[in-house]
Parts: sequence; structure tokens; C-alpha cells
Amino acid sequence: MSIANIETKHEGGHHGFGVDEHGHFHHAHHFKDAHHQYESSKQGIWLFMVTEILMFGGLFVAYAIYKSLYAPIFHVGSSFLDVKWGSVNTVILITSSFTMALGIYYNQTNQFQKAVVSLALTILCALGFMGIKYIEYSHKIHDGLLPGKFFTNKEFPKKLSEYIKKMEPEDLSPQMKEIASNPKRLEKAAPLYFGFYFAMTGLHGLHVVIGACLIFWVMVKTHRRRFSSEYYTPVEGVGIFWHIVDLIWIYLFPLLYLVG
Amino acid sequence: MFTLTQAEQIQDAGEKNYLIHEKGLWSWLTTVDHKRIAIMYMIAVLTFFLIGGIFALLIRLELFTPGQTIVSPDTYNKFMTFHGAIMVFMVIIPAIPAIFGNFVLPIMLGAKDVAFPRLNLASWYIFMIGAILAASTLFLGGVDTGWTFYTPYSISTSTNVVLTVLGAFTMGMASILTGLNFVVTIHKLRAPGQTMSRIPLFVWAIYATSIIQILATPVLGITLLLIAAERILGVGIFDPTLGGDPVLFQHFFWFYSHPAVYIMVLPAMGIISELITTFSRKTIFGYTAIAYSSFAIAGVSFIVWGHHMYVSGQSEFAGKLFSVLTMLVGVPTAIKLFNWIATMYKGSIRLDAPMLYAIGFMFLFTIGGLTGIFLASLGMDVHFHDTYFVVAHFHYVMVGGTLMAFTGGLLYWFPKMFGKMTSDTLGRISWVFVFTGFNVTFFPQFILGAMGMPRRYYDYLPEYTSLNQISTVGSWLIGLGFVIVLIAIIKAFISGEKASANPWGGKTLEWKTASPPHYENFETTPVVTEGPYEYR
Amino acid sequence: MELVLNYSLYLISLICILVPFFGFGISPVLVVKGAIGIFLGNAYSQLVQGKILKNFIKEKKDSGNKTLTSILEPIQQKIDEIEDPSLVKMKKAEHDEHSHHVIPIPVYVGVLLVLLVGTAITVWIAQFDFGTWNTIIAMLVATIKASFVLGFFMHLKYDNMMNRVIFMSGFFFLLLLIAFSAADIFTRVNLIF
Amino acid sequence: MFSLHFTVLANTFMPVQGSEIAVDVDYHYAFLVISSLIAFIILIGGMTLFIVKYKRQTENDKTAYISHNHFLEFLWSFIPFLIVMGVFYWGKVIYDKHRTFPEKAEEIHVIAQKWAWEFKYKNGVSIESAKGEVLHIPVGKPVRFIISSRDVLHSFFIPGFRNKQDAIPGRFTSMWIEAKQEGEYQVFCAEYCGTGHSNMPARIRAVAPEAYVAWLEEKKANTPVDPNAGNEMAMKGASLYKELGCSGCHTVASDAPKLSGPSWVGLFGSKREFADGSSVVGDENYIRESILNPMAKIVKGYAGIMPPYVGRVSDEEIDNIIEYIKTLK
Repeated sequence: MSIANIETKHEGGHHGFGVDEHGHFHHAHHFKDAHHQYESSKQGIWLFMVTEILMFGGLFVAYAIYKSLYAPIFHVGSSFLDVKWGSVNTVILITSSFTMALGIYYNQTNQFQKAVVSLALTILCALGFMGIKYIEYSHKIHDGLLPGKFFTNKEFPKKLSEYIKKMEPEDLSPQMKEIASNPKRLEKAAPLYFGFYFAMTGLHGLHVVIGACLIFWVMVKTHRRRFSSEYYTPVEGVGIFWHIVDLIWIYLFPLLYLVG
Repeated sequence: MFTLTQAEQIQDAGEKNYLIHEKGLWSWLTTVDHKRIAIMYMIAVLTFFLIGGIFALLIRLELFTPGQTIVSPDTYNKFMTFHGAIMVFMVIIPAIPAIFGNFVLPIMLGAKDVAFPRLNLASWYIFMIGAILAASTLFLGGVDTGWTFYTPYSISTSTNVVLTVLGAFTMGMASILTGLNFVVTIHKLRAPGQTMSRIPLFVWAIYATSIIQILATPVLGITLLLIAAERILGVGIFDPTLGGDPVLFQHFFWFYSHPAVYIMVLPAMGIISELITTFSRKTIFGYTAIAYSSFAIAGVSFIVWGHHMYVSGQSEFAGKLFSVLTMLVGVPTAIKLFNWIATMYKGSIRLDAPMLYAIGFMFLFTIGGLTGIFLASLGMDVHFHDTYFVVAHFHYVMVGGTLMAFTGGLLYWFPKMFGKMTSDTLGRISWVFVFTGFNVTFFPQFILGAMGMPRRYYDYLPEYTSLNQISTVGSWLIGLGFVIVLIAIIKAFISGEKASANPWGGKTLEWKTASPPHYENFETTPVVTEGPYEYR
Repeated sequence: MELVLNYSLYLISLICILVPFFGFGISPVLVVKGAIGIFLGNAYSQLVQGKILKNFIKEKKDSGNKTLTSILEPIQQKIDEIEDPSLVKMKKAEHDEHSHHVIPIPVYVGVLLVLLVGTAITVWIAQFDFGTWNTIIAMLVATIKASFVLGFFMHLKYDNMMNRVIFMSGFFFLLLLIAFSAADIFTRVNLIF
Repeated sequence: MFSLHFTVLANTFMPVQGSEIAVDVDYHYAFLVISSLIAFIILIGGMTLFIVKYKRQTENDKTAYISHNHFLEFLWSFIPFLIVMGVFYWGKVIYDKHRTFPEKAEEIHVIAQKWAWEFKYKNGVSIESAKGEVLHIPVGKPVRFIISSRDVLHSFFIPGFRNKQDAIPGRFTSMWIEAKQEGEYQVFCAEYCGTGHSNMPARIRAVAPEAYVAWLEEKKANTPVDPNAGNEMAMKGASLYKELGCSGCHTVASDAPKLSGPSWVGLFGSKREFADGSSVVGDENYIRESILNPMAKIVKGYAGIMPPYVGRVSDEEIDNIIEYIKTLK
């Protein structure tokens, strides 16, 4: 069933396109052919991924700048994070990426039943990821390790000032020396790390939830046989979005948990 | 020559024209036709333009006399913020790309529609949600941070900043999606035979603008989200009391906002290329030079944002670095201006209303551009920063540039959009009022700035009174001018005479189809065999 | 001459973009002099471009010298493209006909293993303290993992060049943001009172 | 003749030239104005000439098919490039003068806060613009301002010296001036900072060096010794009164102009009526509650716009403020 012989018979201005009940794909009327539509949609998807990268990039740039300015705060702050849960989350997200890729593969080869199963697995991993996130967050809220004015943890400022006393003065950046000189300002600046932690993982968690909903929508359409080997762009688009979310976590995990 | 079988006299697409093809409000609200979406954007943008204009008049009225004239300082600050935010986010950024880009770009490319029609409708709805979110603060007590939301003031003020910020974020989302749509349309949906060097210069300008929209707006998105996080969670990234750095906020904000001013002016330059060639009946001078300079401006706009922060605690090295790069922006702009004037050489120029607005653009944009060089030089900006000199500069470039071109484009493409001619005399009268009113309003502000009157001042020293009064009178003239434009449009709707397919003798593709056009733009897809401005 | 115009503008803005990276070392005055120098050199070479370069390529084409022709081939192709763009379109049109590339499952499993091993390495290495090297190693391993995800899971390896360029442009503009913000923040004179 | 014309134009609209650098800035300004005028005349003059000369005669005139001219395009891209690089270099020279600080300069601390400036000399004398006091500086000697802010961004702008620098909370920035003749100069706040952004002016008077030293001594002599010198907590409360921004809305002197918040004078021990009709005698609990949760009791006749200070001020600091309020009779 090569693409060429799908004749484009459609009347009126309706924009309807997609796979009809016996698997024939009608491309949208303002494109030359199915391949043209596929190429255009892929380019549109990639352009949107650039905006995702730039949005999270803004946060990573701020993180990089503040980490080099206030290295001790970030170092002591990251010691409060639980690396075990972090690595479990990374493994979960990687497996979800794998099952997502399988979902696309099965759709490409018209094995819809397997595609629905792998997409369901991906959603399961996403929920698992959010569950672990819930555990980590409740643990932090319990300890009072929250950003800004909600910060009530006593142990963190103490550990931070000890750590700074141990460091040689020339390792500290001028801005850090200025803040370290006045204990009241140091105590106020300490929660900055958790400000970053909650901003970055919060925004990433939100994208995981959005990804899960999108995958659910695509899974339902696969179940209803809306896709075929000639037309699977939505699955691939959602797949690329999910891989971008995984990509961001691949960078987020070492930056926040390991190397802080 | 252009090989569409039907000749020039395609008068009317009959019942197939897009306005009457489907009936009823629901057909409009759920349309995926790029022409109808453009009309919906036009209605939204023109109403916000009216609201923003009223706030401008209120500001100028308050500044008529030193001390309290009509309102208290807090209300004045809210007027100033609303004027800025509405004009920037809701009027001038979406105006030309969303209205004329949506309507004319696909027809200029000979395409049936934009690449993703449903995404186009989705971005209109996202834009409206964002606009309603931000405009709702009008009734909930306003916001008084200025359109720049500088921290730590935007964090500590009690007015509802979070709502405005989320509104601006959503409108940014709509701007990204529109940019994305246009880039793919230009890449993939060009008519057969239409290579990249045969597309009109308006399409080149929209292409450069869309690239900036895609690459700059996400950083604004994250910055606005961080302001909301600061106010709700106290995240502390931009809050100096919690260890943050407000100057870093300015870096993030201006990384978007300077390319944003080029999102505003590049489409205007695209319209001017169209107007000048059509009304001089002469091929454009230096087609590749103008197309490449749009890209040069788009490229350089990403590395110059520091000239907004020369005196904001930025280091001296960064100040010099940004100053030398900002000077680079002047070169492509000068190239465009010289090329437009060279186009008029040996042309056959007719001063219709759209051409008058193009001439107005050339006049005012030259002054705006040259004063930009004043502000780019470090020696001058240390004195001029945050004074009325800056206010005058960016109004010359934004109102003198984008809004003059927008009105020119509106009068130029109105026959094509609605099939009715606007009355030429009303157009000329409106130009006289807008042009003179503009100069009377903003030229005195250059002098006020030189004399050292700071920006966003509710009250000023008595010695600045006379210039401020002249400026206020001027603002009434501009208001009158734009009201006359409105009257001309409404009059054209009611009793405008029938427009032919090509009333101005344009050579680009949109003049080859009926006006108002067929709902799929062309009966048969046109084949293009030569450049867009082939006047022999 | 037109090439003079736009190539020199590109070169100047390119130099100025790279200034923050080695800008700390050399002063802006040197950058401006360098830019003008390149501009004039470019202008001279373009002026000559018409005849000499083309003849040079024609001569060398059949000289059989493998490396030289491989260098000249893209230049020749570039000149053809500038002369008559539609000529190039024809050549490019047929070659990217099919792009629905289906990757077999074993490749996916392989990529999954690479990613899991990568995660294990990053976690394991984090225990030893190499000082600043810690961050560099972590970022290196993360980039390798990311390139695998990009290449295979997201089919970027089999995609056309335009999508790769689009995706990489995102990182380039992020680089601009961090370079110029750092150019300000780390060169500030800090007053301690 | 040209230099005369040049200088006349240089400072027609610019404020009085307070320093040598101001003169350089004005020459730079005059050069830019003239070169822009010339460029404007070339561009717009050329355009109007073409409009008049090539008016459209018939509907389809034949027009020349000129698509480009490389030499011309090279000219009008390279010459503006040289001009703007020249302008950059001249601007940089002036900027270097502004930003290289002379060694032995008179140091004055400038503290900006919501809607007033406070200047502190080395010998402890402090001048407050809210009280209408004028800052004195010596003529002919460099003066260096160390600028900081107590709440939001402000900007210390002196048009007479063509110089300004932002005041950033949590950080010190600096700038220097050198008056070349006696006179009085206006100071503005140039970075938007809310309601009182337009009425927080200050005045600087440049006086002869000897008069300056004499004035400083005389000012030092009769600065009222701080009444609660012995009372440690009240001293801290007084500095907190300024640091936390209470001074923006509450007055501490009976004669001070009324602000948007109730005055603290005589607050302790006096009856307070509230908007909802209830009333209470001012004591520690009422003050502590009004600091942490101001919306609980709003004094009659005042708007409830005070931001809550929960999490921003510690208990020990609240006690210091209460001690300070007790001393305000």
C-alpha cells in the first residue's frame, strides 16, 4: 500500500483528514500529499520542542549562575536530597521513554494491540514518577525545607555556616562572602537552593502530567484504530514531547541531586 | 509572466467568497480559515488598541499640569502600566503578524491555508484567554509595576501582578504558536516554482519575525512564571532579600523584550516594502539586501539587550560589549531605508492614503532610528537612560514605525479583505492629523528628556510645564487622527464602493485572486515563474 | 559585490557573538580592528571572485588530486547554487523521498541499556569528589545519554537536516543568554563595606 | 565660527553643566544632533525630491527596471558602519571617564528608600531629603557616592552632572562627580519605585572647599545626640524603622507631613479607634499583631494597604521596634 495511489477525493472545504474505517488515509486538502503533510507536521513538532528547550534552558541558566555565585548553599542544600529516590525516578523515566518508543514502533507496524499496551505502560511509569515525587515533596514539607518565607528547617543554616567556616576564604565568591559576613542575611539566603529545587522539579513534574494526559489521548485513539503505518504523526509528536521531558530530567537529576 | 489561466478581471468569487461561504456566529467561532481568523484577530486587536489609546490620553491629560490634575499617583501608575502592557502585549506584537500575516501570507504564497489551520484557531483562543486574564485586572484594582515588572517592586507591591503575568504568559504562548505556524507555512507551502528569492518581502519580514517569536518568547515565559513563583512561594531567585539578584531578572526580561521590539518593527518594514513598490510602480531596489537585512536585524537583536541596563549595576565590560553590538543594529536598518528610497528613484509615485502612511513611516522611523544611535552610545545613555528622551525614541519607532505601517497596511489590504474601497480623502485627512499630532506630541519629549525629566513621573518641576502641555495637545490630535481612520473603515463597510481584484496595481499574488477572496484563495493553485515586483 | 555585503555582515556579527567567550582575554578594540580587517579581506576576495576562482576550480577539477577536489566540490556547488537556485532544487528533490524510517526493536533495547548504564555511572562517580571536575563529568555523561535519546528514540538520526538545525538552534540561543549574562555578572566590581 | 555654533547648540536644551564630563557629554550630544540632522536631510530630502520629481502621470507609466547596484549598497552599508563605530568609541571614552574612580575622593553614602534619600558623611553627619535638607559637596574635588537601597530599585540621577546609577537593595553601587563651579543641582529618582517615584527629589549644593569643611563641622556639632543613646534596643528599633520601610508610611515626628499610615508618635499607651468601631489602648500585643497581620485591626480613616511582615521580621526585632515606639512621645 504505497502512499502514491491514495487518490485525494474530497469535496468542499472541509479540513477533515485521517484514517477511515478500512485503513485508508486521506491527507488534509491544503497539502500536496501525505508525505508533505508528515514532513510539515514533523517540522512543526520540532519547532515546538525548541521552545520547550529554551523555557527550561532559562531555569538551567539561572541555576548555573547562582551555583557558581553561591556554591556552598547549593552543595549543602543538595546533601539534603535523597539520591536513592532520584535515581529510581531516573530509571522509571528511562523505561517510560523506552516503552514510548515501542508504542511508536508498534503503531508504525500496525500492531495496535501491542501499541496500546506499551502506551499504557508509559502512563504507568509516569504515575510512578509522580508518586515518588509526592513522597519526596511530603518529606521536604515535613522537614520544613521549603523556599523563601515558608522555610522553617533549623538544621540547614547550622550545617551551612559550619561548611562555610571550613572553606578557605578565597574559594568563596565576593557575593557569597558578602552574604556569609552577616548571619541574618545568610539565614535568609539559605532557602535559595530549595527555591530552585521546587521551581525546576515542579515545572518538570507539571510537564510529566501534561505528557501523561497526551499519551492517554493518543492511547485512546490507537485503541480506536485512528492511526496506521501511513499516518501516526500524533503518536510520534507525543512521543517526541515525552522524550524531551525525559531529556530534561536526564540533565536535572545530576545537576540537582549529585553535583550540587 | 504569471500563468494563472483566468485573466486579471476576476471580479467576485460569487457565493464562494470566504465572508459568505458559511453563515452564522458558530461558523466564525469554529472556523479554520486563516482569513476569518485574521478578521477575528483584527476585531480583538483594534478594541485593545482603543483601550490602550484611552489610557494614553488619560496619562497625557494628567501630565497637563504639575501636581495632581485628574488622578492620584497610584491611579496614574496604573494608567501608565495598563497603557504599556496593553499596547505591547495585546496590540503591537500581535497586530501585523496575526492580522495581515494570517490573512495575506498564505495568499502571497499561493497556498490554500496556513500549515496547521486548527493550531491557528487554537492560538486565537489562547490569545483571547490571555487577553481576558490580563484585562480582567482592569476591574480588580489594576497593576502598578510598569509593563516591565521589574523586581523587587513587582514582588512586594500589593496590586494583582500574578494575574497580569499569567495573562502575558498565555499571550506569549499564542505568539509562539503563530510564529511556528508561519515558519512551517513558508518552508513547506510555497506555490510551485516560487523559490525563496521569489517570495514577497512582506513574507521575508514575517519569516524573520516568526523566528524571533519562537526563539525569544519562551525565555519571557519562564521569567513571568518565576515572578509568579516569587510572589506565591517566595522562591528568591530575583528577590534581593532572599539572596537573589534583580539585575539577573533584567537580563532575562530584556533577552526577550529587545527581540520583541524587533517582532514589532520587522513586519512593519515588510508592509513598507510592499507599499513603496506598489505605489511607485517600480521593482524593489536590492531585493536580497532587504531580505538579508531582515535576518541580520533578527540575528543581531539577540545579542544587544544590555543597552537597557547600562546604569542598572551592570559591569563596565558588559556595558561596552553591548554598546558596540547595539551599534551593529543601525547598519541593516540604514540599508533598508536607503533601499526603499532608491526604489522610489525613477518610479511613478502616486500619493494615495496607504502611500502617505508609508512616507510618514519613512519620516518618523528615520528620526526614531537616529535617536536610537544616541541611546546606544554609552556616553549619552548614562544621561538619557529612563528620561523622556527614551520615551520619545521608542514612541517614534513604535507608533511612528509600526502603527503608521499598520494603518497603511490596513488601508492597502482593506479592499482585498472586504471587497470595499475606503474613501481616499478620509484616509488623507486622518494621516494629516496622525502625522502632525504625533510630531507635536513626541518631539517636545526629546527636549524634555535632554533637560533631564525622568520617565514614569506623575509630577514634574514647573520648568517642564510648557513642553508637557504642548505634548498633551498633540496627543489629542493623534487620538482624533485614529478616530478618523475608524470612521473611514466603518464608512467603507456601510457604503464603500465595490473594489476590483487589483485596485492599486500590485504585482504580488494576493492581487491575482478575487477580493474578497475565494474561501480557498485560488480556483487553481498558481504557478510562479518570476520575482514578486516585476514592474517593467 | 552582493556577497561582500552579506558575508561580511555575517562575519562581523559572528565575531561579535564569540566575543564573550574569548572576550575576557582580548579588548573590544582588537575585535573591532579584526572585524574591519576581515571585512576588507572578504571584500577583496569577493571582488576577485568572478573569474579567477571559477577558472581555478575548472583547472584543478581533473588534476586527480583527491583532497583538493573534495575541498573544491562544495565551493563549486555553492557557486552553482547562488547562480541558479532552481538547479539545486532539482538535485535535492528526488533524494529525500522516503523518510518514514522504522527502527527495529533490538536497537531500542540497546539504547535502553546504554541509558541505564549511563545512569549507574553518573550515580557511582558522584561519590568521589573531584571538585569542579564533578560537574563536567556529570554533564558529559548526561549529554551522551541525551544524544542517544535524541538520535534513536526521537529518530533525529534519520530525520532531514532542517529538523536537526532547528533543534540545535535552541541550544545556540541558550548559549547566548548564559554567555552575555555571565559577561556581566562575573566582571562586576564588588564593593564590600 | 563653527565651534561657536557647535557650543551654542551643544547646551541649548541640556541642563547646566556641572562638571568637565558634562561638557564632553554635551559636545558628544551636539555632534550626534548635527550628524543626525545631515543624515535626515539626505534621506528625507532625497525622498521628497523623488516624490515630487517622479509623480505618476498616467496609470501605467513605464518605470526603470533597476534591481540593485552593488557599489551603492556597499557605500551605504560600510559608511554608516564606520560612523556608528566612531560614535561608539567616543561614547566609550566618556563612559570610561564616568567609571574610573579617582583615588582620594570624598565618600558619601547614599541610601535610597521608598520615596526619600538619606546621605551619610564619613563623620556621621546624616542628611535626609525628606526633611528638605541640602547635601553639600566641595567644588573642584571629586566626590564618590556609595549607593544602596532599603527596599526596591531606585536610581540616583543628577542631570547637572549627566550621571546616574541604580540603587540596588542588598548590594552597593557607586558613581563619582566633580563640581567645576558653585551652584545648586537637582537630584531625581530615575528608576520606577511606586507611588512617590516622582516626589523624592533632593538638592546638592556645591560650595567652596573651606565653606564645605566649616559647614560639615557646624553640622556635626549640633546634630542632636540620639535621645535613646543608652537604650540599646530602641537604637536597633530606630534603624529597623528605616530598614524595613516603615518610614515610607508611618511618621515618627509630630510635625512631619501626614503619610499613608497612622503616625507612631504617642502610639504606646493611647486609645486607638478602628474602622470596625472597636478600639484598644496601644500596647505590645496590639503592635506585634499589627506588624505580623496588619489586616486584623485597621485604624479608622486609613486604607488597609500594609503588607504582612510574617516571616520577614523576627520576634527580637519586633521587641526592638516596640521599645523604639515607647520612646516616641
